[in-house]
Amino acid sequence: MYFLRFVGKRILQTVIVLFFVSVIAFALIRIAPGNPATLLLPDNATEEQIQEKEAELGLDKPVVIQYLNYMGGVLRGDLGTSYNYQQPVTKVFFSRFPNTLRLTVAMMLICLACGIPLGIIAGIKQGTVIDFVAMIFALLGQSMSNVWLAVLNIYIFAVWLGWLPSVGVGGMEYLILPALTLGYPLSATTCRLGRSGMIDVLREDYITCTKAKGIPDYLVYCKYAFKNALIPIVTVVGSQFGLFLGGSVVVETIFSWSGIGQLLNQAIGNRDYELVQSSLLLIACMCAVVYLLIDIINALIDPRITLD
Amino acid sequence: MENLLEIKNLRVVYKTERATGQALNGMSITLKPGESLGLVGEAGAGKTTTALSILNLLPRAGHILEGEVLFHGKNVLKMSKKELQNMRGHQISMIFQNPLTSLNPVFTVGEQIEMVLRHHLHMKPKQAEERAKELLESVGIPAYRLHEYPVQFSGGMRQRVGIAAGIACNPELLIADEPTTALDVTIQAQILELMKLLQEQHKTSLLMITHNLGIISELCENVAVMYAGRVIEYGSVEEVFAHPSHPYTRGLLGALPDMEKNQERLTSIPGTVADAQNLPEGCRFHPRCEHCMEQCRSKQPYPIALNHRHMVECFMYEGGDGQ
Amino acid sequence: MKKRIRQLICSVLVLMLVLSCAGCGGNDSAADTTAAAGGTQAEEAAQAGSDDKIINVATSESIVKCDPHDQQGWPGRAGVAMVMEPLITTDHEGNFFPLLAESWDIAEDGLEITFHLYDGIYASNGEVFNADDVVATYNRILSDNTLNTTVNYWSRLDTVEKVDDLTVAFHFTEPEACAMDYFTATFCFPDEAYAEYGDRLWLDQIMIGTGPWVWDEWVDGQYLHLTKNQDYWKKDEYDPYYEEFYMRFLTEESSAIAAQLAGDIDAYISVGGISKDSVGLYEGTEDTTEIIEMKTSLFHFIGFQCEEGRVFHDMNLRRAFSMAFDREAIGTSLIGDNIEVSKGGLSFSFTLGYDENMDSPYYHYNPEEAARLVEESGYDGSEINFLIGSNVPYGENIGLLIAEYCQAIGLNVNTEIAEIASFQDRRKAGDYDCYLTTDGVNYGEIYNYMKTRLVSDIHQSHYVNDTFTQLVEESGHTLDIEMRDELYRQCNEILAEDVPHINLFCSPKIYAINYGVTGIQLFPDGDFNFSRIDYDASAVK
Amino acid sequence: MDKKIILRRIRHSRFMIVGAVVLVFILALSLLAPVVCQFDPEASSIAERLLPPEWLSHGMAGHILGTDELGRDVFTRLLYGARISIMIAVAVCCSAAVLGTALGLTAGYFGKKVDMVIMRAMEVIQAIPDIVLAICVLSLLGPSTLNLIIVLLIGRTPMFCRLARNNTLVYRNAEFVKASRSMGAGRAHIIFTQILPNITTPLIVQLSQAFGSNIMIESSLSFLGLGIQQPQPSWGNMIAAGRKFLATDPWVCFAPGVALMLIVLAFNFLGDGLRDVLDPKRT
Repeated sequence: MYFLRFVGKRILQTVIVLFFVSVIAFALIRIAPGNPATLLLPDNATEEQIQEKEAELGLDKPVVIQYLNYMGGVLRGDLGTSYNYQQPVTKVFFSRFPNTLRLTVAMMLICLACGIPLGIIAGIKQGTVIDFVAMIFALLGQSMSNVWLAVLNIYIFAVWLGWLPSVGVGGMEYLILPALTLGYPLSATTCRLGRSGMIDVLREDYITCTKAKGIPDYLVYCKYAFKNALIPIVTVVGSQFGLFLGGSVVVETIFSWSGIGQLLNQAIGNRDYELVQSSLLLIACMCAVVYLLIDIINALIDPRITLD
Repeated sequence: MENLLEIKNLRVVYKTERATGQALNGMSITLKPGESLGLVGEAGAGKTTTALSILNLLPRAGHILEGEVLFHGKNVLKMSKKELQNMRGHQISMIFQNPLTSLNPVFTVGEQIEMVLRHHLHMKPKQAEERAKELLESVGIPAYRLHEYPVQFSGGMRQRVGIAAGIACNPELLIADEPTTALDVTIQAQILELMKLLQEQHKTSLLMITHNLGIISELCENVAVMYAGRVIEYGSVEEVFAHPSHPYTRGLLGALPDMEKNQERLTSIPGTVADAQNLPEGCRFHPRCEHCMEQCRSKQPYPIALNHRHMVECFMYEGGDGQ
Repeated sequence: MKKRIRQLICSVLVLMLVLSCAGCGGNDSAADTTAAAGGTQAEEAAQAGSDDKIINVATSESIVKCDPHDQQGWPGRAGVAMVMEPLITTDHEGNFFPLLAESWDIAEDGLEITFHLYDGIYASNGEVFNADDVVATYNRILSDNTLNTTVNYWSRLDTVEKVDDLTVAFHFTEPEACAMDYFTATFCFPDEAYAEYGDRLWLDQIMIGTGPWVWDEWVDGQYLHLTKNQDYWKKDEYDPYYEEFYMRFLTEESSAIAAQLAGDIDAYISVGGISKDSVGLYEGTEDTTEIIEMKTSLFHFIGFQCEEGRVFHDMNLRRAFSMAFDREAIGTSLIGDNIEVSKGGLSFSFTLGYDENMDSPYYHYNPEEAARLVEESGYDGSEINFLIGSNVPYGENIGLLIAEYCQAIGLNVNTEIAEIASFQDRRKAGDYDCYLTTDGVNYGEIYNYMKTRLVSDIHQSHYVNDTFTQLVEESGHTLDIEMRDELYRQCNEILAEDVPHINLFCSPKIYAINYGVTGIQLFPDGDFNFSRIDYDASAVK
Repeated sequence: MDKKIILRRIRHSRFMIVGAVVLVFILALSLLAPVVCQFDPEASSIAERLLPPEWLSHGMAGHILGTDELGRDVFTRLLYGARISIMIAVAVCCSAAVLGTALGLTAGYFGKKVDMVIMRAMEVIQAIPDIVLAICVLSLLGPSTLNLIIVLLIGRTPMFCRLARNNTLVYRNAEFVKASRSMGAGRAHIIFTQILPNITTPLIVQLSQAFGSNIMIESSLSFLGLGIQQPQPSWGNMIAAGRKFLATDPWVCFAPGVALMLIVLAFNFLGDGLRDVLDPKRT
């Protein structure tokens, strides 16, 4: 089954990537100045108390041994304990992960709900008013930095209109603003991709041929043309989904949405070595799975793309 | 017997960014039910435009200035979207030139045939699949390949699928736009054999568009020679091939190597094809015509009937002397 | 074959979507055993009885761990204080009140302190609490000397001894001047529970204690939820109206205020206090929310690198720096009108060692004198690195203003904002010319500040003054408050003269508490305590 | 495509004209900053703290867009901030484009081992979020503008590399490449004269969009305190500083926000217009 061979090969490549990610994460966080032991102790800690804390955290051993211990743990499934939370990294990570997942899924729904249809319609009705409106929607969306968009959203919906709570984690109404802040730029990108994709596809011979077969317009556009225009969308939106599984630090900081982005930012601030390394590994792992899924979906959509 | 298809004085222009090209300049042909007509001419003579106009499928840049396309007496250009969609693929179907790009790459071959059956004949998916298998068999493709994708087929096989899709609903008129141009000779012969067979079985009338005179002589009863958007000579194949009257037709036939005569050089027509963006005045062919007369340069020649089965548009035969 | 793969993949995709939507739908996805993520606060509040029996308090920093003896931030200590109680409590101004211990006596030589516990104390799980529990708690502290409490408070504690069921004796290696303060900040847990669970008592958030509240759930980054201890051993003294207590972590100030205006939270106790410019948002809520402005001992100070060969080894340059900028203008514009500008040394009006008529010339804004000193000193104009911690409240703006004032008198000062970790690292290595940070004078004591920052010189500032060192050592051992006050006064004199550290101002803290909410203790050194929080209908306007 | 066609298309493309006009306007303003405004962007004056915008009541002399929390004129800082932001964006994007295309071409053309190595390296870089890379590199090397460019460069290269590689793959086994290879053309010749011209269009469009997104990323990094440090003005750190006063004095935050949106919009308009103009298949 060459399909299983492809998945196997891909997993092997992912393992290599994860290995490099772990090495680079391990090195990067240790290069950054600051010693986790001194951060955990109050200012007036004496030298040997710091030494003892380092021994407790296992930082006194030579770097290579530390790496081998860490990787040994990872292979056994123990991703180390966070210095700050004094709890296994998996528990800390997955207590925050549902929030980031909810935010990412909500973002995807917004993007699929308004990005794709708008893009398709703009592609079909090229040059008309709808096309112009869609282009403005897309261009505005792509030129909004999420810092500015978040601030604007808070100002309009929370401070001025007061409809939505601006911050904190909770039910649906807490989710709307951050999801909108992340969803709008992504749906703008999707809209543009959808539009250019449709324009290219509608020029093709087989569309004229399908029309020549008397197939009604809505079927021609929404089924036969759309499936061809889908591939660039799936690739970009999929990779964004993978990226945002790592959480968006800016949006989570502004909306106090305690997700992975905020956790990672704090962990780096506190030089929580094992939490940072393991979080990066987990995020890289998830991204790899998502990229694998994208390739499979692409291969399903377009037979010309072979799972080499 | 009333005409199946009648094109009257059709004028079509393409407005592109560069300039506007006059693709058709008052073209007229008629087609009786069951008749097979060959439309021949060099590239840019407006053959494909004619085919697309019949189905009212001109691309965004194409504009129909005047003229009518009557199918069963009904003007196709004035039809509503609903009527058009019912006609296309059901009463008139078309086979495209380049098989590599005329099949949707992301759908199975079966789907591209079944969609016509499902839409026009309202077949259930199961039933449509069976019928599609029969159609594939009829065009010489093994039925089990129904669920494969176009990418897995060769050029010739894809063209067969196009044909299968075209004849799915037993159309009254089949338009074939240079079906074999992109294929090599051996496959060409098979395709032509197939079309001849289908024509006899289903009595569909055929509009064969090609620049290959050999195909015309084999398949068609009548032939219409087109030049710069007009039909300059029309008649039965025997008549026109035996007595080519229009200088352009003579040039075309002269260009063919003939096994019997041992000619050293083939006659070729001097000059280049008329440029649609700036057509010459009067008779479009006069810059390349050896018998060019004074009036050819100024006036547009009118169709002259040499006999009841042969018409030509050239001032040489004005006096009806019929050389 | 292709068909079968497609079904397989589609089913996987659908499964993933359903799974994530479940997570997204807000219902409790059992991510792990203890901190159930998701679970909207509104739903929980509705299930647990009427709305007004629930008190929501917002703080600006979140709790990171539940270990009672390893807390770093004030919110963490405030949360633990509601569940586990210390031996005694204090008003942070030198007076102590009984809590677990009824009375106490301190030996003459200061080497032994004995506490007499109340009779009939029991923990929330019904366990009897007596001398054994206190001994177990302090033995745990002595056993691990990397805990924050151990490092901060108990470096001189030698042994803990159980005299009888209700009496505990503490033996010290040397007399500890601030021992009583440290007892108020050390929380005791029941020994049977500790024996049974060990560290899991806090790692798994079991948190059994004798306090008036019971620990229900802490969700990292979101909230801490406590329920009322129906069977509190001091029920007669404190029986709160509220059934549930939520401490919400809202790092974003403007949103926390918006939440309070919307009525979602009843009190906003920000660790750094509400900024002057945001107080304006409370206009129009005079009848529902009380704006409290506390004078606290949180002060900004600048430390110099006085090592040989460095710019600020020259005392005159340090004095020039101190005179170069206008403390009054900077403080009032950035922080607020009633800041207390320092007149010299370390002490403020409410701390020990304060001298009314102390008026050091170097603490006045005197640019001409400063410029003159700079010329005389032969300063070559090389760049001065002004290191500022990124967590210092108003640090960036104060630093920028000071740098500008210094440029005006010829000192080429450039600010550098450093992340907390690198800020600490650079300070430990002495890699700075001067740094800006804040410190709080806990319990009115400046001993701890002078001992660590100047005498043991943890920031490698290489400032050496023997008389100053001798004074500080002596004050560490004198238990008598008047004597200590005199010693601190002399220390301040030296500091005002040598200027190794210059004090800017101590800033007030602004809190916003809705009327009716009482019992929130706010202390002058910035600390706060919620364990006696209550509701008083009469106070509501 | 001959020059005449491109020029006519440029004249007709509304997007391109609007984008170019706004961009030139902003560039001119930021370059003429010393002439246009009289205030020093880094000089603070506590007396004039948080003044509301006076618009043009005092002509160009007044605080057109008001002052920020240290009394510095917002309009002046906006213009000086524009210089830095655009300079960084241009430096990062061009270098990332060149580096990315080079890597992409080699990966796409030589394929198999080379392709696998480069692509996995790109995946590793993309797996590490921007902020982690930024924090570690910046705190190690110190937050200077050059280091910021290096960090942004590393972050942006994978995008160009992936694009260049995918396009190269498409053209690698195109007929005309096979033809020239059969005529004995060298590898360099094929890459630079055959493949490179064909993949420039998507790269140019990607470059124009990269300008916009790069300015946004720089503003996010400055927001997290990693980008350009005070007192030097940059739109990112102006929005970050202004956020505290959003409810009471919103202009401190709105001014850089709107400016940021305008310039990124201009770049996107330009990019979009470019895409239409250079689109070979356009009738």
